[in-house]
Amino acid sequence: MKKLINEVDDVVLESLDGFVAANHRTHQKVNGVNGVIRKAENNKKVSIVLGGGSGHEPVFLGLVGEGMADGAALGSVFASPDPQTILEVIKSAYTDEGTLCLVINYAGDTMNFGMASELAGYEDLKVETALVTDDVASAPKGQEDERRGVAGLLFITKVTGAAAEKGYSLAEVKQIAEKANRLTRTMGIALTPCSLPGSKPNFTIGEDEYEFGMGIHGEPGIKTKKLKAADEIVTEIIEGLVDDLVLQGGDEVAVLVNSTGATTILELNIVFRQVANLLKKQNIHIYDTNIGSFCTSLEMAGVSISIMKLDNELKSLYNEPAYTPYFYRKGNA
Amino acid sequence: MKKLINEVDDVVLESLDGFVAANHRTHQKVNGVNGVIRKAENNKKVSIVLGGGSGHEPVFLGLVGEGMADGAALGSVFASPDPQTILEVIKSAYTDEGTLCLVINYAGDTMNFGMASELAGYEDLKVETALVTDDVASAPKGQEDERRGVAGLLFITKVTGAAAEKGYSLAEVKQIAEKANRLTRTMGIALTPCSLPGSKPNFTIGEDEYEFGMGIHGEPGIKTKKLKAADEIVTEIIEGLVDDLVLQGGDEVAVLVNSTGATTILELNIVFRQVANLLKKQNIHIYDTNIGSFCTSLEMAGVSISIMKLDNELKSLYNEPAYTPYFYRKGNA
Amino acid sequence: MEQLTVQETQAMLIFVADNLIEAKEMLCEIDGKIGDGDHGFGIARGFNAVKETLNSNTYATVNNVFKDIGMSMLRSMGGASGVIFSSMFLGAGTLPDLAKLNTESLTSILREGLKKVKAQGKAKMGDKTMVDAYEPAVIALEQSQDSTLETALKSAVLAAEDGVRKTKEYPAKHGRAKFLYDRSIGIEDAGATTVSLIFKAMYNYLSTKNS
Amino acid sequence: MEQLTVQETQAMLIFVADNLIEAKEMLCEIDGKIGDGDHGFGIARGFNAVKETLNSNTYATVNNVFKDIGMSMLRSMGGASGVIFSSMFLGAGTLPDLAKLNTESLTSILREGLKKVKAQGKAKMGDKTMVDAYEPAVIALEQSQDSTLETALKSAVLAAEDGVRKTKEYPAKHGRAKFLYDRSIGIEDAGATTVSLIFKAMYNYLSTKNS
Ligand SMILES: Nc1ncnc2c1ncn2[C@@H]1O[C@H](COP(=O)(O)OP(=O)(O)O)[C@@H](O)[C@H]1O
Ligand SMILES: Nc1ncnc2c1ncn2[C@@H]1O[C@H](COP(=O)(O)OP(=O)(O)O)[C@@H](O)[C@H]1O
Ligand SMILES: [Mg+2]
Ligand SMILES: [Mg+2]
Ligand SMILES: [Mg+2]
Ligand SMILES: [Mg+2]
Repeated sequence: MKKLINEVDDVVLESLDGFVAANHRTHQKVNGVNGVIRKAENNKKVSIVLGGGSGHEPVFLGLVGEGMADGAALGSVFASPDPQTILEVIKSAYTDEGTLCLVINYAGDTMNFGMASELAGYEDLKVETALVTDDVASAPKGQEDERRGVAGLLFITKVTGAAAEKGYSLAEVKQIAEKANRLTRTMGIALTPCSLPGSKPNFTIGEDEYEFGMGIHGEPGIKTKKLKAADEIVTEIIEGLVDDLVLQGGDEVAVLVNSTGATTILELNIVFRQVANLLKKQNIHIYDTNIGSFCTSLEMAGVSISIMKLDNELKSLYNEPAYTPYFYRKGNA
Repeated sequence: MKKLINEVDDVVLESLDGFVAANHRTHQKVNGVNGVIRKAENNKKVSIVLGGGSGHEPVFLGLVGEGMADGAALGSVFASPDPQTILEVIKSAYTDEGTLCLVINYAGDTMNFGMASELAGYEDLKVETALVTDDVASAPKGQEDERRGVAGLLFITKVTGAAAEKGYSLAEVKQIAEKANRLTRTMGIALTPCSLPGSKPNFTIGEDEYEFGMGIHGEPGIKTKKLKAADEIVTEIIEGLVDDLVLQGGDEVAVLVNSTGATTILELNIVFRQVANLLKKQNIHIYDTNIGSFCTSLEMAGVSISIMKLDNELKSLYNEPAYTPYFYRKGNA
Repeated sequence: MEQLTVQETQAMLIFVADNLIEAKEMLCEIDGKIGDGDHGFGIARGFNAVKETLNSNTYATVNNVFKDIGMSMLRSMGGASGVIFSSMFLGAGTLPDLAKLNTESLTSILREGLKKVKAQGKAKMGDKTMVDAYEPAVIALEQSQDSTLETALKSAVLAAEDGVRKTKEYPAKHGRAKFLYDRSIGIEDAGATTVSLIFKAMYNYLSTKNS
Repeated sequence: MEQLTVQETQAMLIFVADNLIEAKEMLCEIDGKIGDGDHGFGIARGFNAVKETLNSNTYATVNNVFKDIGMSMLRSMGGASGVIFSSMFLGAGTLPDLAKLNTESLTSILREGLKKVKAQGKAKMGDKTMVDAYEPAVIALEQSQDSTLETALKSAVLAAEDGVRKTKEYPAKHGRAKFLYDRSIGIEDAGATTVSLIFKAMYNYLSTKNS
């Protein structure tokens, strides 16, 4: 796959430089490491730090902004950032109220964030971690803690960021993150592989097939299936999500239809049309919808659907304003 | 290219239905045709109507919203909407102040909008048209009126929409659109072809080549070149834009780095990094930057760069707030 | 001289519609080489709408058959070709009522259509558009006023096909392909191909019917 | 019994780094089959940093050489393997100062590293990770305490390579591949391959030097 890059080894840093240059009014680079933080600092709030491998843009750096995250630590493509990078981002975004790290549950991320927290502890910083484990396909019911974290991070960052902005304590913000994670599920499929800068595609999918249960690193899914109509694929995903989240008539949800890269908004809208039809039939009310590229796997064609079940608390936090380069919410709809 | 669709013939309508379902608080479908309008109506302002073929999402429908366009007429994939569709959208979005249609300069679009305006005239509606002709590669200097309209539509819609929102008259709004168009230039390149739903890719690009001067319909560019480093490609594009727009030290511009589909934000940021470097060297000040997928060619990998030169009037209009599903600006930065 | 009733005209044009719908993929492929690859989709969309209309209406005049075809195409197709190809048929609207289709009346309808096409699209002969097939075909019809409709159409088909071949020789001046400059040389124009298929289908209908 | 000075140890590990950097593409390919295809990039990033550090520093103890390698990897690599592979070398930090590298001291360093790896990653033998190559190699070293470093490393290499082969037999329990369940059977683990290459490079350095 051809890419618009210079040297393979410079991809992440150059991209970060471009991002910071484009958003210099609101964002700044963290000195010496691949990290970014918000400029406008509110020293009276818990800071939210994200981080993970590159190649998922706009996740993670694009979710840094008003009402969302305060900093993001970036690793190489598809590799968690190292502990030092995470620590520097934590320190740059640090406030007296402490820091909550939202970590997607991949081994590399949990280990590196774990070491970073340990290092932060040595410096007497208050740092807590909440894991994101929304990917239904990655472990069976009953083993929710084993699941990967994927696009649901958007919702979890949204409500957690709002809680921080409203002045919740570190423990309270962490509770919100954990509740939001408990109430969020995602399932994804892929139509094409992706390729790391400088590499060949890391797997193949037959011309009439799709992968069910993809993670966000182009790692093969759990099943290869014959391609069928969008509506049928969506039905399969929605059944899985509704079942796993035990959604019932009268429940209220936020929905994210996410492109993993090359899949177009034209298609995402078709996908959402069926999501809306199916949920309506079950009398599940869609409070808000986001459609676009939020958590990508480089240029992989595919889609993931995330559902967050809203209780009153999450709904009011969801409604708070948020302004980041790639996600906004004007506040009470 | 595999796609997430149902029947090929239903793609546009189903996608529109999904879009309207997702944005039902702010948007509604136009009865009987493939068009969308804003719900909240300000009957005291000129209405702005966009339109064109599908396959460029979020253009056109995703630019309908507060401070931007009031309606969008959608054709089949890569085909202008028919006159009846355009007319119905004009009528649904119509206010006593009249309507300005922003039309990208492709034969199909100008002919169909032309017939729609004629039909609107029979019904005593005040309808004016402003052409968007920002694509430098599509005709030489001196023949600017022959040029295609591409991603620059975003900027032109932004300032025109702001002028309408501020209560400018139809003639004044049209003047703003024409001025913005005169001061906007775009150049694009493609790395891969795209394919219409149900078709094979409509052309090929060699594994070590890119197309220079692509339009937005996957039609071949004006030159096929050997792929090189992103910085070199960007240099070539920026030189073309600066030259054609006769930019000089001290000028102020807005920049759009646009993915035509599969090209990732990771890459777009690398592209912008070089844009910023080059403009800085020439002392051209970047007032604002947008990086993302705005005007796409289905899943084509590629990038276009647009520059709008800002005078005081355009700058103050640019700064007005805007909220659409795929573009927002909070107002005075 | 052979004449078609309104109903026979309608039947012939349903046959034309079927033929063009079948050419969908071929037309997309031609358009894909120097255009955006959607011409066949547009033509198929248009002629499907045409078929639906013709199958569910009866007409008093030949003019109305042609006009309704034009309106169906205009409403359903979109794109450059929606305006251009509907104009081909809408020309009939400016003529006095015609009860029969014969060489003379078909010639006058298509000559009016050609005027409309040129007024809308501003293309001249040699600009590598459907005009390059359409104008020679109309001229051939005009030069066959003493022939039967079948014979007249035969020379129109030959003229149109010759026009298609010639579109290979020049660069496009209109439509998306014009931005290719000389890169469009060597490839025929999709819309011109469609014109030749329309004439060919009319001719085939008649020759089958007459034999 | 053969011993390496601190400087010789350093030279050997620069040789190891060179060998692993060269394996970049091969390791990416293995990781791509059931992982995300970046293992070679991470390992190359890590050992490039290692080379830079080793080339620009002198050390008083063997421990410090190993510790600095671990720190270089930890700072430069990221990913699961950044923590895991740096731990392999950071174990040296918990040992008393070592002036020479011999079978005994290398064994103790790598045994400590193994403890750290297991503490960080929670993987056991049979989970299809680098532990499946690393643990047998350490055990082989422990069983070769009377042998020269070269001979001890030879049996470690064989044990590691055998471990790599065995990773094909079971599904992954850790890392990205664990989500594949049985689909990961039949394919070896990338990290285990890296471990075997590290041991092999140490052995090759010594056998070349000694011959
Ligand atoms: N200005 C014009 N005048 C006459 N014919 C035209 C003109 N522009 C385009 N065409 C015809 O339309 C054809 C393309 O049709 P189509 O592919 O359906 O539309 P689009 O160009 O909008 O994709 C061309 O091959 C050409 O014959
Ligand atoms: N928990 C773990 N314990 C031991 N080794 C592990 C663990 N998780 C992953 N690994 C090793 O790391 C290798 C993958 O490394 P790499 O591809 O660089 O990281 P990532 O999985 O983050 O892409 C695996 O092949 C495996 O040997
Ligand atoms: Mg990885
Ligand atoms: Mg078209
Ligand atoms: Mg076309
Ligand atoms: Mg990996």
